Amino acid sequence: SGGGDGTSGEVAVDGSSTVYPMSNTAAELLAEENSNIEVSVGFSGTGGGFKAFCEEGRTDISNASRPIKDEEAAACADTGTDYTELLVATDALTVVVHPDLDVQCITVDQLKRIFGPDDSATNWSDLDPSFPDVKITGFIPGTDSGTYDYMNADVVASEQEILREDFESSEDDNVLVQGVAGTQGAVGFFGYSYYEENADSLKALEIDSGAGCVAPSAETAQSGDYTPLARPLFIYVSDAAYADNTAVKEYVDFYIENLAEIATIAQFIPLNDSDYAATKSAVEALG
Amino acid sequence: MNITATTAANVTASTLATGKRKDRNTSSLIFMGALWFSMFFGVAVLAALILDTALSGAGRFDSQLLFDYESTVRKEETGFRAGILGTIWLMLATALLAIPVGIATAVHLEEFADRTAWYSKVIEVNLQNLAAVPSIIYGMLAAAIMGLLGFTYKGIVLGGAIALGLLILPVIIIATREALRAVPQDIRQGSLALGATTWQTTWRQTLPSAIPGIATGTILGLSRAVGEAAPLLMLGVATVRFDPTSVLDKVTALPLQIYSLASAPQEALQEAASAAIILLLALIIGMNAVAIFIRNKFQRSW
Amino acid sequence: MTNLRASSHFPVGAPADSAHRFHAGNGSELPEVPPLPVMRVDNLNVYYNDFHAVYDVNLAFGRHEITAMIGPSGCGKSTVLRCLNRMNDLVPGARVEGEVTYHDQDIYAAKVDPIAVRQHIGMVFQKPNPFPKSIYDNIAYGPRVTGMKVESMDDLVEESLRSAALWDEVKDKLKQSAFGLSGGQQQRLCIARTIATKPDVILMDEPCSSLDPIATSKIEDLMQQLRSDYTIIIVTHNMQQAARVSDRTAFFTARPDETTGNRTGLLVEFDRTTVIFENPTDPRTNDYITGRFG
Amino acid sequence: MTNLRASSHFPVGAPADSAHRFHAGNGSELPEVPPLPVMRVDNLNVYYNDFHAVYDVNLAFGRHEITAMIGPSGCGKSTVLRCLNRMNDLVPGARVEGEVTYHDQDIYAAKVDPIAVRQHIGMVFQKPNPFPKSIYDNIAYGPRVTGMKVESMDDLVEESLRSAALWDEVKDKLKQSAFGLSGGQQQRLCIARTIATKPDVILMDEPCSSLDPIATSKIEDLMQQLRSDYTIIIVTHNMQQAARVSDRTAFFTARPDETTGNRTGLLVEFDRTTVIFENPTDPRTNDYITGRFG
Amino acid sequence: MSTPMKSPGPPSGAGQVPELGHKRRPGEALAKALLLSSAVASIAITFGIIAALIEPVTHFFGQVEIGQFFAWQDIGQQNIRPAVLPLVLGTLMVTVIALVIAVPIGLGAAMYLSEYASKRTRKWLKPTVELLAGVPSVVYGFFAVFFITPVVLNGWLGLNVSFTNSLAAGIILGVMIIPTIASMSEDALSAVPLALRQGSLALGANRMQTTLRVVIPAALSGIAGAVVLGMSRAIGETMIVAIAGGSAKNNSLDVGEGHQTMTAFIAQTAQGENPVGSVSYNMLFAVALLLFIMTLIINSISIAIVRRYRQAY
Ligand SMILES: Nc1ncnc2c1ncn2[C@@H]1O[C@H](COP(=O)(O)OP(=O)(O)OP(=O)(O)O)[C@@H](O)[C@H]1O
Ligand SMILES: Nc1ncnc2c1ncn2[C@@H]1O[C@H](COP(=O)(O)OP(=O)(O)OP(=O)(O)O)[C@@H](O)[C@H]1O
Ligand SMILES: [Mg+2]
Ligand SMILES: [Mg+2]
Ligand SMILES: O=P([O-])([O-])[O-]
Repeated sequence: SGGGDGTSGEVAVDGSSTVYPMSNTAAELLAEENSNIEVSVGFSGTGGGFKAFCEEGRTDISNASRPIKDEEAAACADTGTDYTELLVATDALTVVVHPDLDVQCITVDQLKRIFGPDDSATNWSDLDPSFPDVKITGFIPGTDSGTYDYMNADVVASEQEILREDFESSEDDNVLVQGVAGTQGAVGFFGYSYYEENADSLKALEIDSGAGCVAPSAETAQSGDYTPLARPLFIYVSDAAYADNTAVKEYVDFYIENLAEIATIAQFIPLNDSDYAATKSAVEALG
Repeated sequence: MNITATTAANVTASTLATGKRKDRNTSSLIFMGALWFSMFFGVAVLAALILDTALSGAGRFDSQLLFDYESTVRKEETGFRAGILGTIWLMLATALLAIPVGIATAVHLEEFADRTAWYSKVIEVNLQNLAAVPSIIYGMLAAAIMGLLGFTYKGIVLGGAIALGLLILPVIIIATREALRAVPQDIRQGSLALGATTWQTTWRQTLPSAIPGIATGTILGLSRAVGEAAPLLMLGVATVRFDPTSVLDKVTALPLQIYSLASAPQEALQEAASAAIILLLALIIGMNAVAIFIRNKFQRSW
Repeated sequence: MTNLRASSHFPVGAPADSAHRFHAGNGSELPEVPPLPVMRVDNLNVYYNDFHAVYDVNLAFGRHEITAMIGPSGCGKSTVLRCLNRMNDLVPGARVEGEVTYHDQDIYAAKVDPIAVRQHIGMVFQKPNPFPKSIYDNIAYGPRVTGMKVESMDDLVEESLRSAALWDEVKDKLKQSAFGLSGGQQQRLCIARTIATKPDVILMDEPCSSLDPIATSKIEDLMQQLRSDYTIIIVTHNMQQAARVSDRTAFFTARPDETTGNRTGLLVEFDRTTVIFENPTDPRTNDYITGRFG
Repeated sequence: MTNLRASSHFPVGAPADSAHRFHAGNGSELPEVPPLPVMRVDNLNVYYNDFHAVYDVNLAFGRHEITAMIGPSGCGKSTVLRCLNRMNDLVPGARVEGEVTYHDQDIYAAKVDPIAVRQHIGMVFQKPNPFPKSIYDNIAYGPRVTGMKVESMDDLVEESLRSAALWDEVKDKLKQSAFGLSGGQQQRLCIARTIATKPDVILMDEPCSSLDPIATSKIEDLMQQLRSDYTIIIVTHNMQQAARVSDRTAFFTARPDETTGNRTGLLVEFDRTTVIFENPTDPRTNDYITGRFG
Repeated sequence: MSTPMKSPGPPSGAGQVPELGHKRRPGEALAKALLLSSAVASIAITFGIIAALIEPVTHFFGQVEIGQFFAWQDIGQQNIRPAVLPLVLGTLMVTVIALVIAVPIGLGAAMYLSEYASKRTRKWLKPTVELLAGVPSVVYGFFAVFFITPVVLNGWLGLNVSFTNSLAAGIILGVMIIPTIASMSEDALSAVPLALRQGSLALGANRMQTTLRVVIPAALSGIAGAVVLGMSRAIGETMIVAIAGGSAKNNSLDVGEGHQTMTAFIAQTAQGENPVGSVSYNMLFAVALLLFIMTLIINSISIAIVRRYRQAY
């Protein structure tokens, strides 16, 4: 539908700080067409976002870097908040190492031994004798981030439900970038955009999940080859807000209409065609 | 010449004019050096910080930094308009909330309450304690208060002002009390002896005389609030792309915008954040300068 | 201990035969006791918390007379003075026992408003304490806050400044800050400020102790002029000053408590100034006057 | 203006015929000028920034004599006293002109260490200022910081306290805080503290003004005892005290500048105490002594 | 004892009885009521804080046992991390480092300002130092990560510390509290009466001796108050440690490693991923309450010390 028809109103978005750049870019682009729609985009985190969305009912849209959890869905049911989940982009979690490290590709099992709490590798050569004899130091996101959670729950999935604890961690991904770039033998992981921006000082590892080594890129993520590190990013839209508040409808329609462009600007990986079609039809089903 | 006198004179001749100074001996000099170092250590760190930040933000001291909204589309032109306006709104609302209550509290405690009563001591201790409470806890308290007031969305000017107002309230109270205490008892007695009431004395003599001290303390309190991000974070303050027009409007603040942009992956955004840091520092230095000016200009020696 | 008291009874309401005296002079025509006391102090005891600061003082202050209170430091002169217009209410821990009457009304009675008391009984302090305002506003302050009905404030200011012998010196700079005046001028300003509220009694606590001799003599002259309209009670540590200006003198001293060592002030002798200085009854008065101690 | 000076020259090193006197007394056996002045002040002018506080003072302080400086407030007594051990160095803006000699050495000479000067010329202040330490440490402080060679600190402390007539009162509580002492005891402690560093001259600036009469008389007795070993210079605003304790008295006054109104202190008369009090030359001295002003 | 005689008939002295009765002053009463209510409101803040924290905390202790909260190790299952002691350790470590930096330097600066600097110099130097307290902590945080750690610690000093580490966070925290300590200590030193300094100098002591042996002991209670206030500032500071101090619990005592502090935990958890009502989310309030109680205790102790040892001159 697009903007420009003079609709006015407010839209409140909060939630994942990972998805924040996307929703924020959508708001910026929309504002260029219709400055009467006032969109606010928070970055309280996925959990905080769902609290605002379900419990407090103060947001129209909740950004999430993981699917909604059962207890959160229950909270939404309690308050009668019906919602629609929209897949908006993919983030290729990128495992990076110091550029001098002579390792190109690792298997998923090796990945688990690098980041998991069980049988953790302390030297690259522990993983594979062909790897250099260099100590492993690691830089990982903080335990409270969705990125940590994805690596923990969906990739490593150890019984202890934690990642190894002797790695350095920071909530600020730029700190991780600096850490890996500045430390021999260092390894880390974070969102694709942080790698893309610092590709000259980092090296991204290829991941072998059984079908050969795959490097992170838009194509491999879209095609589904980059597993298991391609993680989906969502927005959750309140059905009632979409129906009753034309500003919300306008914003969501504009967002989904321009999804590929927005994802590219925000340095995420746009959906492949079938995923995009599914998202579009979900929006159409909203009304 | 008298024997004793001569002896005494001899003693002094050898010890008075040695040409050595006990204020200039080695340990004294080392001590003075250490004091100098201490004095200028902080200043040096401040200078290094400003220099380091100014260099990283050097490319972005342009008008867009001031007048444009945040932009991920044109990262080189991203601006802090929302944060600057938000900070101005927040500061005004904070001042309106905290200054009257703070001054009134201080006046009550200093001029009306029985200072020897046990509860006065409890209050005194309580205030000193509040001044040391972590700012993040004030954010949580403000969130709770906003909930009680029935606001679902807390990241508005009012919410931020409550958080920051609570944060600086003890500072204002303590500064005001000190300023009131510095007004000599003479002035109060002079007024009371003429048949003025306590309130008249306070309103017409004590408070006007204390204004420079109160102003200084208040500005310093506000300049602390300007840089606070943690309590606002607790309120779920969001990025906005419009100017607030009332205290019920959503708002962001300069330090929060800096925090969010400095963590962005793109170098252009980080550079803008550095430039905005210099902006924020300039604002704080400006506020401090005003406070110092007031302090120096109106400082009265009674 | 009763012998410590100077004189136990002052008749009140004795016939006003001697009428008003308008001139200074410690002349012998002064009746032995104040014939028409404006204020009286009976069995006054003052405590600061547990500390017994003043013990059982009896005094009577004659109308249009100048009464001086002298004695060594810490003997309670200022304390007694502050009782006379309830300024001690403001001192935390101060407690007053006994009776202080003003025109036969107990000023410590429950019904009495201390603020009203202070409107009738003004006070001038040791250190000049002008307000940080203009000279004009310093004078106008009292009438304004007490809600005095004033026809022309300008006239009242002029009149008060004239009475305080300050008008000529300041008439061209009424709008300037009072802080620009010299110490002696400031003190006269404070007196003018007190006069402006038209009090009946003026209390002065060592009003000249921070002034130089010339300023002091100006204030002393002023007191002589004011006595025709006001009753003046002055505390001074300067015996010569008491001798020069006052009609009656009360001599206080302090006696240490044997166990605690706290020094309680008491009235030794109260009489006409000429008697105190020339023919005191109590040997302690004599010692003090002759400089043998203090 | 030269006539303002009391006497322009004091002979130094005149024959020590009268030897030491060990007793108080303003007796007429005192030579007219100090025969063996320990310190001299010649043409002393002191400024506080632009303000000329003291004008052209000449004095000589006799060995083992007590010299009193009296005069109305603000006439520069304290200022002159502080010049005698370079305490004025610590006052921002203070500037000293003229000569102050101690045993014929100019204590303002470039090579002279003011700290060494103060070791020889001790000072006792108006308000007792004990350190927030134990009584013992108060006494031991001076010897420690000056690096005095002390055989037994305990003995020195005892000796100093005995000299200050304080030993019996405090010998059982040497380790207790000096703040627990009474005002008079604190002042004697400060004197003991000064004595402990074995000075030659002791300066005292109104040492009794914050004390009661009993404490005052103890300090005065003490001064009489100390004069056998020390040269004492005392500032006092109490003429009786000067008359009681001193051998010689210097009377200062202050003269206002016609244009600025600033009051500059000057020496009016310096003579034997008996002469100053009984037969002063200058009418201003007479006025002051007889209480006609001040 | 004498019974004062009342005069019969008309009063003595003046012709009319002066009116001394109480006047009604409604404006005055209103003003007083307003002042009182402000004071009460300000005092109510403390109770407000406790009230705001207490409900989620009771939930939290319904979810985990108190022994799991006051523990060094997390229970290591179901992603629950209730152990608070590592956070307390992290807080204490950065605070100690901050004090090691700030106490000597702050005190040195205070001594310089009060005992050596001229009045004019002090007039400008003191506010300049106070500026350090005004620098936003976000700024300090990034300065620690991108300057102190790589340039100073790993570069100039050749240490080999982690990217986020307690040392850099503590140092910067120390810099932040220097003005608190310097300014308050300077007030305490300036409040020492000149008479004490003069007393010392008159005995032949030099300036250093006077400062160290007389002035500092005399001002000790004020200095103690300054140090404790600085300490509670350091304990309560959030953004510096959240950015520069690491975001993982760490029980090691190595200051070169990162340690999550209590405040960093609160900020990071509040912004995070955890579903509301979960253990981790409720723990945020438990940590906040603990932090509040800690600052309360530390401050109360300091106030007691200052009161007890305050010298009245
Ligand atoms: N506010 C107070 N609290 C406690 N004690 C006090 C207070 N004011 C005065 N005192 C004590 O009461 C006694 C009498 O004091 P007061 O000031 O009346 O003496 P004074 O005769 O005026 O002395 P001075 O000549 O020094 O002014 C003194 O021992 C003094 O220490
Ligand atoms: N530190 C200072 N700065 C400026 N002026 C000063 C200073 N100290 C004293 N004065 C001025 O110098 C003059 C002499 O002061 P000084 O203290 O020597 O007088 P004094 O005779 O000791 O008086 P008092 O009896 O009041 O102690 C006074 O006018 C005083 O105001
Ligand atoms: Mg008094
Ligand atoms: Mg003096
Ligand atoms: O903010 P996140 O929940 O995406 O980490």
